[in-house]
Amino acid sequence: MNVNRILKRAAQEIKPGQMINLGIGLPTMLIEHLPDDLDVLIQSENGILGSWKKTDRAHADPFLIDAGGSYVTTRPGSCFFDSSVSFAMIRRGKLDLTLIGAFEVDELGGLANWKIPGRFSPGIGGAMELAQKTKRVVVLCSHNDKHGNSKILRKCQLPLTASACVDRIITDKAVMDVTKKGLLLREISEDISLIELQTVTDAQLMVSKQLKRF
Amino acid sequence: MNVNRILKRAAQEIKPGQMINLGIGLPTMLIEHLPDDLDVLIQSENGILGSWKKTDRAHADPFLIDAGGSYVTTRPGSCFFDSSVSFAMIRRGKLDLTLIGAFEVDELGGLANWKIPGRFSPGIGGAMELAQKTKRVVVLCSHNDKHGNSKILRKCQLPLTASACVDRIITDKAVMDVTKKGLLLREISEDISLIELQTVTDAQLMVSKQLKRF
Amino acid sequence: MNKRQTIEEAIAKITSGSTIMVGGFGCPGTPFTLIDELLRQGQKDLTLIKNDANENSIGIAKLIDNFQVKKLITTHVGLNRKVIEMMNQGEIEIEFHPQGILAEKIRTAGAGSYGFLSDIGLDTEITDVEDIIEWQGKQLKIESAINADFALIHAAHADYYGNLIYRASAINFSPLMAMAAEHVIVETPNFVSPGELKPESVHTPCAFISSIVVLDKLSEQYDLLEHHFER
Amino acid sequence: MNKRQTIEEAIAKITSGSTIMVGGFGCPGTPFTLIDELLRQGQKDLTLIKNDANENSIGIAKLIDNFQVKKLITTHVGLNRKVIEMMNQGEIEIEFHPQGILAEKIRTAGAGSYGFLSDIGLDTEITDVEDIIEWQGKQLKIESAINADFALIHAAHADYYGNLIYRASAINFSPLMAMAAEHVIVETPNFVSPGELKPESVHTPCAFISSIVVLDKLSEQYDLLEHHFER
Repeated sequence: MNVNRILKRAAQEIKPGQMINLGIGLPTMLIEHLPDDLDVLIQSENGILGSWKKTDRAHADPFLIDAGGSYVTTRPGSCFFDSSVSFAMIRRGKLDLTLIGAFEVDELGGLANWKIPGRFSPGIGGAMELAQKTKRVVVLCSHNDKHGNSKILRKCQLPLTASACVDRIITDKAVMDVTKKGLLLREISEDISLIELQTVTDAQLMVSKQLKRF
Repeated sequence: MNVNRILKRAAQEIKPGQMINLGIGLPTMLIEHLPDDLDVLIQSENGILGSWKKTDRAHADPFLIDAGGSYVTTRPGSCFFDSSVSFAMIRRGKLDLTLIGAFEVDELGGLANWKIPGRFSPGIGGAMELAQKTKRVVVLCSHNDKHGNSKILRKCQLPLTASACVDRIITDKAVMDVTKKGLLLREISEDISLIELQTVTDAQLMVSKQLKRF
Repeated sequence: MNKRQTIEEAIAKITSGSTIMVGGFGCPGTPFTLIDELLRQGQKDLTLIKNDANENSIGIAKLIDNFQVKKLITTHVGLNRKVIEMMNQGEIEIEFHPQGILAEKIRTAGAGSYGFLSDIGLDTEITDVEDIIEWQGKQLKIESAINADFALIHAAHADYYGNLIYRASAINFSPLMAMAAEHVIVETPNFVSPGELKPESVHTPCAFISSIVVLDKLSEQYDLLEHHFER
Repeated sequence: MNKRQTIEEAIAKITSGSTIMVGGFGCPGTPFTLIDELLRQGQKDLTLIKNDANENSIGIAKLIDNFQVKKLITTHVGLNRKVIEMMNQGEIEIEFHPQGILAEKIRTAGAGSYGFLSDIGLDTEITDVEDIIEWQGKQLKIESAINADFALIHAAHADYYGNLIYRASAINFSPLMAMAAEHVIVETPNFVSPGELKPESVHTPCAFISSIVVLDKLSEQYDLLEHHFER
């Protein structure tokens, strides 16, 4: 999987003035790619607004991690609060954007990212509330799992995190928007043809008239 | 009404180590009679734990009043909090004692102190939660209204603040405990005979074997 | 992310018929300057939500006296005899709640929830039997969340982003209302740069704040009330 | 009003079979010293409530490894593969909630309420249809309050009365748990006199605190986790 292609493309989703939550995994990695003067506030659901990049041993504070467990810095104007206030913010829809990982995502905007029954069930964490309540939800994930199976499905098979919540999906192979009619392919990787993409994608793709390469 | 007799007697209700709420009116006046080194914490439901005596023009802070509207001082170790935390404390039963005023109180421990329909309905304020949830509720009021009617009733006629909530009633004429069998007269004012007291009291009084004067 | 506005701009967003939460318990926390601008602009048919009605001719009492308020959701108006009279005359509708229940109804809206289960006042006249349910073997009352279009808030300090710190007994309902209302307008005499507030000491995170109005100084309305010392 | 106790006294109040809330999100806020004493005293059949299971061999993972925990109510245990395996093997019962719902369930208990109405996860497998009611035209889920016998809390500062201040991301669930549990045991490395904490900056008012255990110093468990820098 071309992680850098996903991160580079995902960075374009972030607009100045936004409040943003970055899920564990790929989304959190994105923060290291943002310019230091970008006027955004990163919310970390463990109780930080204004969380910023990872820091090194010399500057880390043992009492300051982000929700992914990394020692982070904060930006001037940050604040700390308890978990009930953190999720009040989330459930009240105050966040502009959530970038979130997925086990599966479907053409109805359904997201599954918390449970693979009997095998790996790390728990729900903040995902259900973030997916259901953030103004804009963008999924970052590999297009296919390590066995080559499509993560972009007609309908999620795993237990749902939230239905009809995803606005956009960014993978190593494609950028797709969830529309009422299904998935609209907006951008396609330079490394793959349209036919090849549909072959490795379970969901049916509509192709934008302004299809771009990325 | 002999206000000082009520306040002097009420002061005996307060034990070191307690957290206490004092209602508007008579109860709040009590605080001025407490020794400065008494180890108690006064809760004021507008968001103070460690509220203390009234202060003068020279020392008052316009942003610091108690729930009765008086400019107060606070004691070292006080803290301020929002109204939801203030009543969390109250509803969780963390207060040891509430001293509270009454329009009417009855032999079942019922309290009415928020509404005289069509005439005077200042509102509920914190009374309902304090009366229902404080570990010990002591009513301070005049024994009779200005027309001579008993405030100590067999059954409250006014809309209830809370039923079966009062533990003790202290008036200018008597100290009465609410028991399962009814009101038990513990102490009687020096100025009145037992027969006179029952005459001006609507509720039926049982008399303690250890009846005292106060 | 600049939220600073003139007071005229900020209050002009409020339309007649709006529901407005107003911080403050008595004077502390009452946003007197924002209220005065609302008085000047004259929006009508307002529903106000505030712990109390302030005292005669102070704070929201001015809006009530000016007939801008059709309904007041509150806990206690004992310090304002005029409002009690207007209520008795049917000139204003007043809805009373126990103080902590009102606080919790507002916070519940602020938490993005819709109601909570309470055991307060079930056998009193404030409880409608239709609101009682049996849940896990207990009779409980469903208390609905209370939302609002706007909140008017006074903060001791606000930074560029809108992080707020309140002072002393001026905290009261303000952090709850800031969470609950759709648009939150803050007045502050101390507008500071990002980083000047201690991050652990912020009472209201900036995520909840829409507009910041900076007060050059506090008018005399924020001073001690002289009549509280007369007796 | 002296609440100071030795750690032995404070933890000895906990009996086997108790339900215990434990503050902390990852390491920050985890009361490592109180947990170690609970490990030493060996109370069994505990139900723990904590955001996560810490990491392998850290914090409450020690209690789980020592088979003192029969049930864990949590939101995410992704950083502890061993606990996931134990769950898969049926060696521990794990109850997952969405993180903010767990926070709110705890706070609801802390507010003396019994549940709240939520719209989170209604069409997911975490929702039992029996918990759904129609209220004011909306389908909503009743989320029950979660109470506990004890809470174990780490505070950056505590004063004589038990007023608490937390630091940075160590706030997380601690103020909520302190409100919700019947007995609240606090550890702190900074025990100060009344008046040393700024009254507006107190996160948890002392009314909720039962026992204060003063730590002479923070053990190395509170230091940076070296393996977080290895990559």
